[in-house]
Amino acid sequence: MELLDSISWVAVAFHTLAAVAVISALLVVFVRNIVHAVLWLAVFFISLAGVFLTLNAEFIAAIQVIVYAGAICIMVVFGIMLIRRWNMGETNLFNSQTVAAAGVVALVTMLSAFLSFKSGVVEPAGDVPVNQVESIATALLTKYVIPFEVAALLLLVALVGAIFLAKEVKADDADSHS
Amino acid sequence: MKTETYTLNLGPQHPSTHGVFRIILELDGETVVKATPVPGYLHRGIEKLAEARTYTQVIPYTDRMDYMAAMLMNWGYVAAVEKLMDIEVPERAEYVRVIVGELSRIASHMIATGAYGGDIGALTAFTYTFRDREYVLDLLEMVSGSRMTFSYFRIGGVAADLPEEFFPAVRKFLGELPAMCDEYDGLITGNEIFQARTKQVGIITPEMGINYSLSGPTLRGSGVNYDLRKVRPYGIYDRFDFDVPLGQNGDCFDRFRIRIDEMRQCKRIIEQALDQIPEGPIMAKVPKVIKPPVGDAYAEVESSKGVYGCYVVSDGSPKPYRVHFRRPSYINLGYLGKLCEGWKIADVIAILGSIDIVLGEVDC
Amino acid sequence: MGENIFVGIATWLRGLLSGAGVPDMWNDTILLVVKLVAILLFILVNALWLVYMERRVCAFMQSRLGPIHVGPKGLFQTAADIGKLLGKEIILPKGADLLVFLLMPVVIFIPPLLIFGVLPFGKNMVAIDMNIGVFYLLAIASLSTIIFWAAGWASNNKYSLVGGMRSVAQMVSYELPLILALLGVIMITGTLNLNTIVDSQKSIWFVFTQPIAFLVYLIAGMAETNRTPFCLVEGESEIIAGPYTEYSGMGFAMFFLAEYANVMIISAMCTVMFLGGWLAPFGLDFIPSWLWFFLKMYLMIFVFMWVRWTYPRIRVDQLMGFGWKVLVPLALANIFVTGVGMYIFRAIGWWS
Amino acid sequence: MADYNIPAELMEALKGKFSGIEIMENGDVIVPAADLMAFMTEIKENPDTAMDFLTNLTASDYKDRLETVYNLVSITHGYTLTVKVKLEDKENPQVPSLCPLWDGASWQERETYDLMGIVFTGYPGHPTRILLDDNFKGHPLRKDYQWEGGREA
Amino acid sequence: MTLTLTVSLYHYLILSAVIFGIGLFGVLSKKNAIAVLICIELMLNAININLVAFNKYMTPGDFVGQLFAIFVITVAAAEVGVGLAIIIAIYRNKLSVNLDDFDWLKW
Amino acid sequence: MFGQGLIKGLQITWGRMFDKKQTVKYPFEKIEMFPRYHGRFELDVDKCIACGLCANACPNKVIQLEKEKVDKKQFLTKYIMRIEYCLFCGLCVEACNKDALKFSNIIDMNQYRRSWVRLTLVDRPAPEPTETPEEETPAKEAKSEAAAGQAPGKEG
Amino acid sequence: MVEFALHNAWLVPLLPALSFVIIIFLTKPWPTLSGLVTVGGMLTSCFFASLAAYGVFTNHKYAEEPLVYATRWFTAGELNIDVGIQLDPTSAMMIFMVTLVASLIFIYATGYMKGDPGYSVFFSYLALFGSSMLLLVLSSNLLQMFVAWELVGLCSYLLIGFYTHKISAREAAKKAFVTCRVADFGLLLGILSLQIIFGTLNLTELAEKIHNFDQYTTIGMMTLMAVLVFIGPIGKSGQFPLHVWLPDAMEGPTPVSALIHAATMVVAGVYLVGRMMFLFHEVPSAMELVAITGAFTAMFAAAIAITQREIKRILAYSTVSQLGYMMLALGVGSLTASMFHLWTHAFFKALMFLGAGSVLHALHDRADVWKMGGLIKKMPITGYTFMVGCLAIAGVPPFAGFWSKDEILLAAFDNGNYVLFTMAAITAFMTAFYMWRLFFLAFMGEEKAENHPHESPWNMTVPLIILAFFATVGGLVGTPWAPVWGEWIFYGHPHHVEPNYVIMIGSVVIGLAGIYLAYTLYLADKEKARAHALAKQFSFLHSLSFNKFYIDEIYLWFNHTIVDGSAKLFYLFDIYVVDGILINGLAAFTRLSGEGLRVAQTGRLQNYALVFFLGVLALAVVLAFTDPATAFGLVTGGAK
Repeated sequence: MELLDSISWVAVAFHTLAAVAVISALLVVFVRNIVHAVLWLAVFFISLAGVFLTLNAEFIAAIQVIVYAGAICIMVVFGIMLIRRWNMGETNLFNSQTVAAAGVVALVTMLSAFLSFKSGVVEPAGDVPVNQVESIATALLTKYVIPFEVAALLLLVALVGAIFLAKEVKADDADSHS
Repeated sequence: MKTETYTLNLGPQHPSTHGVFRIILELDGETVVKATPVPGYLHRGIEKLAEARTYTQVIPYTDRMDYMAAMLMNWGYVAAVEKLMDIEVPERAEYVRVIVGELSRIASHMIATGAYGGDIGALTAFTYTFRDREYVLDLLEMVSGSRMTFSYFRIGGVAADLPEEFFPAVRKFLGELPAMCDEYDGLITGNEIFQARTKQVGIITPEMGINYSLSGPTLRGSGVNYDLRKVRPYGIYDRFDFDVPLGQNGDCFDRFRIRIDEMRQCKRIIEQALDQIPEGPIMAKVPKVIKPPVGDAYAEVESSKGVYGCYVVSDGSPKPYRVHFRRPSYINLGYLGKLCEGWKIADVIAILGSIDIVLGEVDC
Repeated sequence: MGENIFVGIATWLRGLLSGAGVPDMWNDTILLVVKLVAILLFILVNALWLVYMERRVCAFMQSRLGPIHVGPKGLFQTAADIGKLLGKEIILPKGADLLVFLLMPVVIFIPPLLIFGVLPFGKNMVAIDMNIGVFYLLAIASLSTIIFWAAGWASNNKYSLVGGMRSVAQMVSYELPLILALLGVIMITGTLNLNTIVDSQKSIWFVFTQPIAFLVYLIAGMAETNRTPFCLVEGESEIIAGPYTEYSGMGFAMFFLAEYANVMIISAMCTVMFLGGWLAPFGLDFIPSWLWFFLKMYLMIFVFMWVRWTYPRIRVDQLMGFGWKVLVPLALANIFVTGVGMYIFRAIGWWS
Repeated sequence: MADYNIPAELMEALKGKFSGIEIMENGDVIVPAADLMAFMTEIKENPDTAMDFLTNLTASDYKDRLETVYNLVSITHGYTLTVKVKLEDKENPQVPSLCPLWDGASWQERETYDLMGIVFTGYPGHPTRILLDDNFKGHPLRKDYQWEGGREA
Repeated sequence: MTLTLTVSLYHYLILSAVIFGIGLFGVLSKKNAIAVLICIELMLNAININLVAFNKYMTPGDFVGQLFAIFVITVAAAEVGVGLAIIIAIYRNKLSVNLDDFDWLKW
Repeated sequence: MFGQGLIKGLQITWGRMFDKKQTVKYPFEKIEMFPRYHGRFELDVDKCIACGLCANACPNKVIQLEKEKVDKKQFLTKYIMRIEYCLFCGLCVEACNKDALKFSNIIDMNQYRRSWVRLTLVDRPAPEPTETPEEETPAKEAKSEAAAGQAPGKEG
Repeated sequence: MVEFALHNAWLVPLLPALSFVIIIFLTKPWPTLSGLVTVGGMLTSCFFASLAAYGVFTNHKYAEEPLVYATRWFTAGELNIDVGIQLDPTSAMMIFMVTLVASLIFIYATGYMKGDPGYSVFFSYLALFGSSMLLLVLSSNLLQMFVAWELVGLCSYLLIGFYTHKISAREAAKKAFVTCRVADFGLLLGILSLQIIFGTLNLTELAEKIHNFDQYTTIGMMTLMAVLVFIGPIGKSGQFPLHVWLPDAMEGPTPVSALIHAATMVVAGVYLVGRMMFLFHEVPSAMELVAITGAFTAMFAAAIAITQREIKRILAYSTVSQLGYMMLALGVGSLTASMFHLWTHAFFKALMFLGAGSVLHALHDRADVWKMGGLIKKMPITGYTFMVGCLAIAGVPPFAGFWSKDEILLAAFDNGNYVLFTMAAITAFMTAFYMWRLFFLAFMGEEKAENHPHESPWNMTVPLIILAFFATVGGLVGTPWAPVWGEWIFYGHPHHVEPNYVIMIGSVVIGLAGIYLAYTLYLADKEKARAHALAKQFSFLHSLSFNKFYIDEIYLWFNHTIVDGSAKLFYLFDIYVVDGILINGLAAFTRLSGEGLRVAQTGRLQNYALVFFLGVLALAVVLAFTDPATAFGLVTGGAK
């Protein structure tokens, strides 16, 4: 009982969620079926939302679920569906530079982990305010209004660009290009 | 977005193909690139069977073609044999034929209306029309003893006279029929979603309709006034005053609406027939064993689906040498493949429903 | 009198546990688990009952009687059906992605369960009182999309896949008007907390101050739950049963029940956001607040059923067009009008 | 019953144009297979007759010949006309397809081919079986067709 | 032995580093362009963890980290949209999403 | 215009909800059939002269009857109707000159097995000559051990 | 209520904007409803505007210090941009006048556009147009004003080109848009330089700072800025030489012409100059430029109007001419006179345009005045109200035009610039002449047999009557004996002009002389023989005037010859010098060196990324394990 009392729920939650996140991230990279990878990606996103909850960032967590799990996964799924033509079981393979990549990545990860570890135990500088949404909204619409508008513009541009890129090419055009 | 097309096999076991019927759809996304109808899953060889039966024994088999309007199916065959033998049908029998035939037409159109609602997704309409069709079937059962496959017509007349209790019952039903039609109009025809689904969908131009030998509501939806009862009145249809509802656009909506309007016209015809019906025999003088002279005859009647024709060849024996049925559903269906191209999957269902086929008739 | 039944039970349980020397933290946890289990049971029982209700309502509207044989008035019909389905073989289609195929019917129940955790069923009756309740709700609700799709994809059947893709397109498109419709309410209340939203409807329900939003929400809600006139996902006359075509036995039943759970969620949310939640109208306080909540929720469910058994099904391109060209602008206009209205009312001083 | 046959003078004119045709007393016309296409085109295109609607197309199997039967209707004038073609060659019956004139002939010709075994030349693509299975052997409406099986003993 | 299960800033940072590494590995070594896109999402998420964690541990009062995370999410959404569109456009021409086939950057 | 039809539909279904229901609780409640109903066959054996007209009239060879000549009169020993092939067209009833074969109003003819629906109306041994047969087995229950019929050559 | 209106004047532009939104999103399928929404919005707006105007005009303190409600729009670095409203007598008068005239025109349009397939869309444009104009009028800072200015330009583009099936309409819309855009560029430059130099765009702050402009900049810079700012109004208000778009803008539906020419778009330029008087006032040379431009435009346009044949075209040139008057008044320093003329002009010109629309409506778009005649008998309301308009513009007392024109003449005379005064007087004569020429030709004289005119429906005549009423009495607020107008709208300080009876009587005489000349030429002489003879005698001048002094042709020639010619020159330079020597030569060099480096290029993104991350790794290691200073040396040294 004492042992258990010393554990904070936040810590338990964090470690569980972190484990889930890392495992699902690994699965995203290593499963051979791209659809499975996307489904694992959804799991990853949701577990990350949990991680955000342990950071008292409820708003970000909700956004994470809406945008990533709710929208981006769907988009990727749509993309896959639009271009599937091969055997689904062999869609998520490695290329020829895997070993070299593994080396570089290991070094990068180790380095950043080492640097992170150097930061040591840091206690939160204070309590995160309870009413986050209002504060975030105020900040977004006053102090950060220009980045906010730019982000809106970015989304618009992305929208238009995506539509333009993926639009059907007329038959005669397609002939002249290809 | 340019994507690969893929093949979707609609049927033969599919909820809305109205029987065992198959359409092979080539799809680009949800859009139909090519549609190939494949009938034949209900083929029973009635034409061949008829060659081994006597002339009277063929009648029950005609029931099994368009089992939604079996009276009309009987009528076409009987008319052909009568033409072959040159039989004069008694007056009363003609009136009885008109009354039961038009009742049968009402029943068939009720099915078409309700099933079309079901195709579009309004399942309640389906039960409403079935509920009201039961009244018609009650009437026909009163007359013939069966609810669907009547075998009521005989060469030279009908099997039995109308019972006494039939007359008040049919008048009561006809009194209620307009309210029923209004209910379908309210529930289906007036519904904006239904209109959005059916208007300007699956348009048949009059030229194409004629070219493809379409008939019945399918052709009249395009505005072609081709109703045998008016154009070449058979039996005693020239004695009745009724209108032929026509469509303007030739879309699914028009084809559907015409059927409801035709029910109202059927009411007028039956009422006039009930008023005019004389007393008298219901069978002409026909020999016990029917042996028509050598020769052939082709007779057509207007069934609920379109022009239903029967071609009979006799070699003088008691059995028909060759019988061919011109089934309206079958020929109307021939246009389906062309008609579906360019529409969505859901429209295929809407178009198929609007043609109103019965697979028993298509496959014969 | 019945007002505090459930609160009383919770307090009693808490007292019992702390009397037994359970530390507070564990006490909280156990209570939370109990609440969630209770909610799960609630969903399941309700879904069963709703299937029966749907069949009866449908039958009545179609001049039929509906199930009458099993139990009094056929009440146990669904239970019997479930029993039958449990005994059925789960057919595994050839070439299906078995893991996903088998997992999805189970996973489909998670979002409803998570959502019911934050709904205020009555005065002081909410399992988790969340600060960003509405947002959380929407976030979780958006999850079921991918589950439908995965179920359709894993079946290795073209009808399932078409249904899955339809569900994705439809649910993603209609999420937007749904959220935008709720924004009007959120603007007026200035909070995302569901309890506060209910509280702020004391004087007038938002269905009267936000009629357009209510309408948009209702329509989008029907689309989100894949019910007629938006039941393209399982439109049986076109694509047989959509993503569930290949499911048999209990797998199908799970989807079926989940659909009703979703209907419940949309109705419950509608109750909370527009119909005053557990608030009693006309001062009829003698009926407990949770009963009011359920009454309103069932009223909404009835409306859903009523609409379902009246209307035909819309076509897929019309569905998209309607969502993007009608509902979204309407919801945006509503937000605009709400904002202007708030400003004017504040300026005149009728409302603060 | 009223008579819907084509007026006699028009028939005379047709007879003048196509010497091979034979007009029966009940108004039916028997056309040689070689003349069929030209005859049909004539009565369809000619505004006096305007036989624009191909109601029925079938065939029957007689002892000495196969015979295709065409029932035509003029929606404009209300005439009806039965055209018959006699095919003496029972082993390899061939008759020109009417598909170029009426698309409605397509399925009827397929059915006739399927059940009666008459090949319609000029049909867009070869006519395929429509009611029977693609692997079916024989043409069941021929009188010499024999089928093994039937109701259980 | 006492089990000390605590959380501190560096836990988050290490989690972030690991996920970033996994994502980077995917980006560098996957054949399928969509898989690469997915792995980029992993990397962006790793960054979000950092931002939110710093927000809590460094400046809990003024939400800079969270705001930045929101912008990152926005950018991610835009990136996926455009990225997929590009992939689809390429797929139309090449009928392949295998990155090894795309060596047009070479002159 | 827009929305009117939708509201009209809702009104109709709402009205129907409280209308009289059209279906009946079938096993407990049954509706009366009309006198001409083509129900289960009944054979008045006394009237039957075993002429075989009914069997000839049948388009589908449903009726099988066996008879023996007793005292210069045809005596009906067996009368089997293979209801699984029956079209219920009524041609046999029409053909009967003696009014012996009739339809009844009974509609419950369904059985668990296809062959069980076979109707054996008469199955009795031929009596000794000069003796008037008394016993009569109208055989209300369908039996499975009916005599097999001979299939005509080329029909299906 | 007045207080509410005063403090919520933003509602005035908002309501039309709201009706725009409602039409676009909701009521587009129902034309009648759209019309009602627009008219209702504008009427409500008019109600608020009149309340606000009443509030402003009953409290004299607003004349000195305007009522400003502003809030911070956005901040970008040093740049602070407000958004808000400024209510002072000038803008109060404007919003009242604009909403009133616009409401009447909208009501008129409900009749005029009946049956048009684009009815709803048309009204949504109208609403947006009204809204943007009101926003422009109420703007408290230049940037906001510029936004509204551009919105007005956009709407005018949409409205002029409303009949998209007509090529001429599309061309006219394009012309208006492009011409205005040229001018707006100048205005934008002016605004930018104001922001750069004075660091603010708020009108009140700017006024204070410019008053002491020596602390910020030189007089030369001020002149430049004033001229740049003036370029905008030249385009928008149709001053010479950018007036060309305005007569062509008649291609739009008549209510649009009335709206553009009477109350809104074209006076925006005058209004802007009026608003910026503090700037111009500091720069005498700019003032002169304004005055000369105005006077010249006035005379120039009047000279063209004399010989035009299309009814709307005559009115259009008359508008240009009257705008020149207003500019002239501004140029000689009299904001009062300018705004007064703007006010009266709005009524009588709207009246005349709507009257012309009514005529066109009756004659099925037959626009040539020579083919009309005797219309007053068949269309009495249109005819008599049109006559009121003509009397007003000709300067016959006591109609509105007389008082304002008199005030301008007086201002020019008082300023001591007799050349300008003479030009103004000649213009007044010509104005009376051509207006009455139009009137006599169209409404009097013999009826033409081929015309079957009929009176327009009530919703077209009622606005005419109301406008005629205002055109009659509108000027009485500013008579020299009771100078209520000058009390309120002025720049600097109100000054009372003594009535100068010589000028007054003189202008009346001039006007009457013009009317008489028109009478003798076009009414008394049934055959119009003298008119034709005169035209023949001065055929050079006549054709010059009839062809609008060939301004359009000059522009075309300029474009084709000068611009295209120089472009050809540059093209040759580009082909031979730039491409030939610089680019291809460099390219050859680069290609050769590239061939060598090509081997390292696999073309695979992932390869590059791998190498890139290797580099990042190396950098990170260097940065992490050394102190920053040496690390920097290491990295840069490594690069060498």
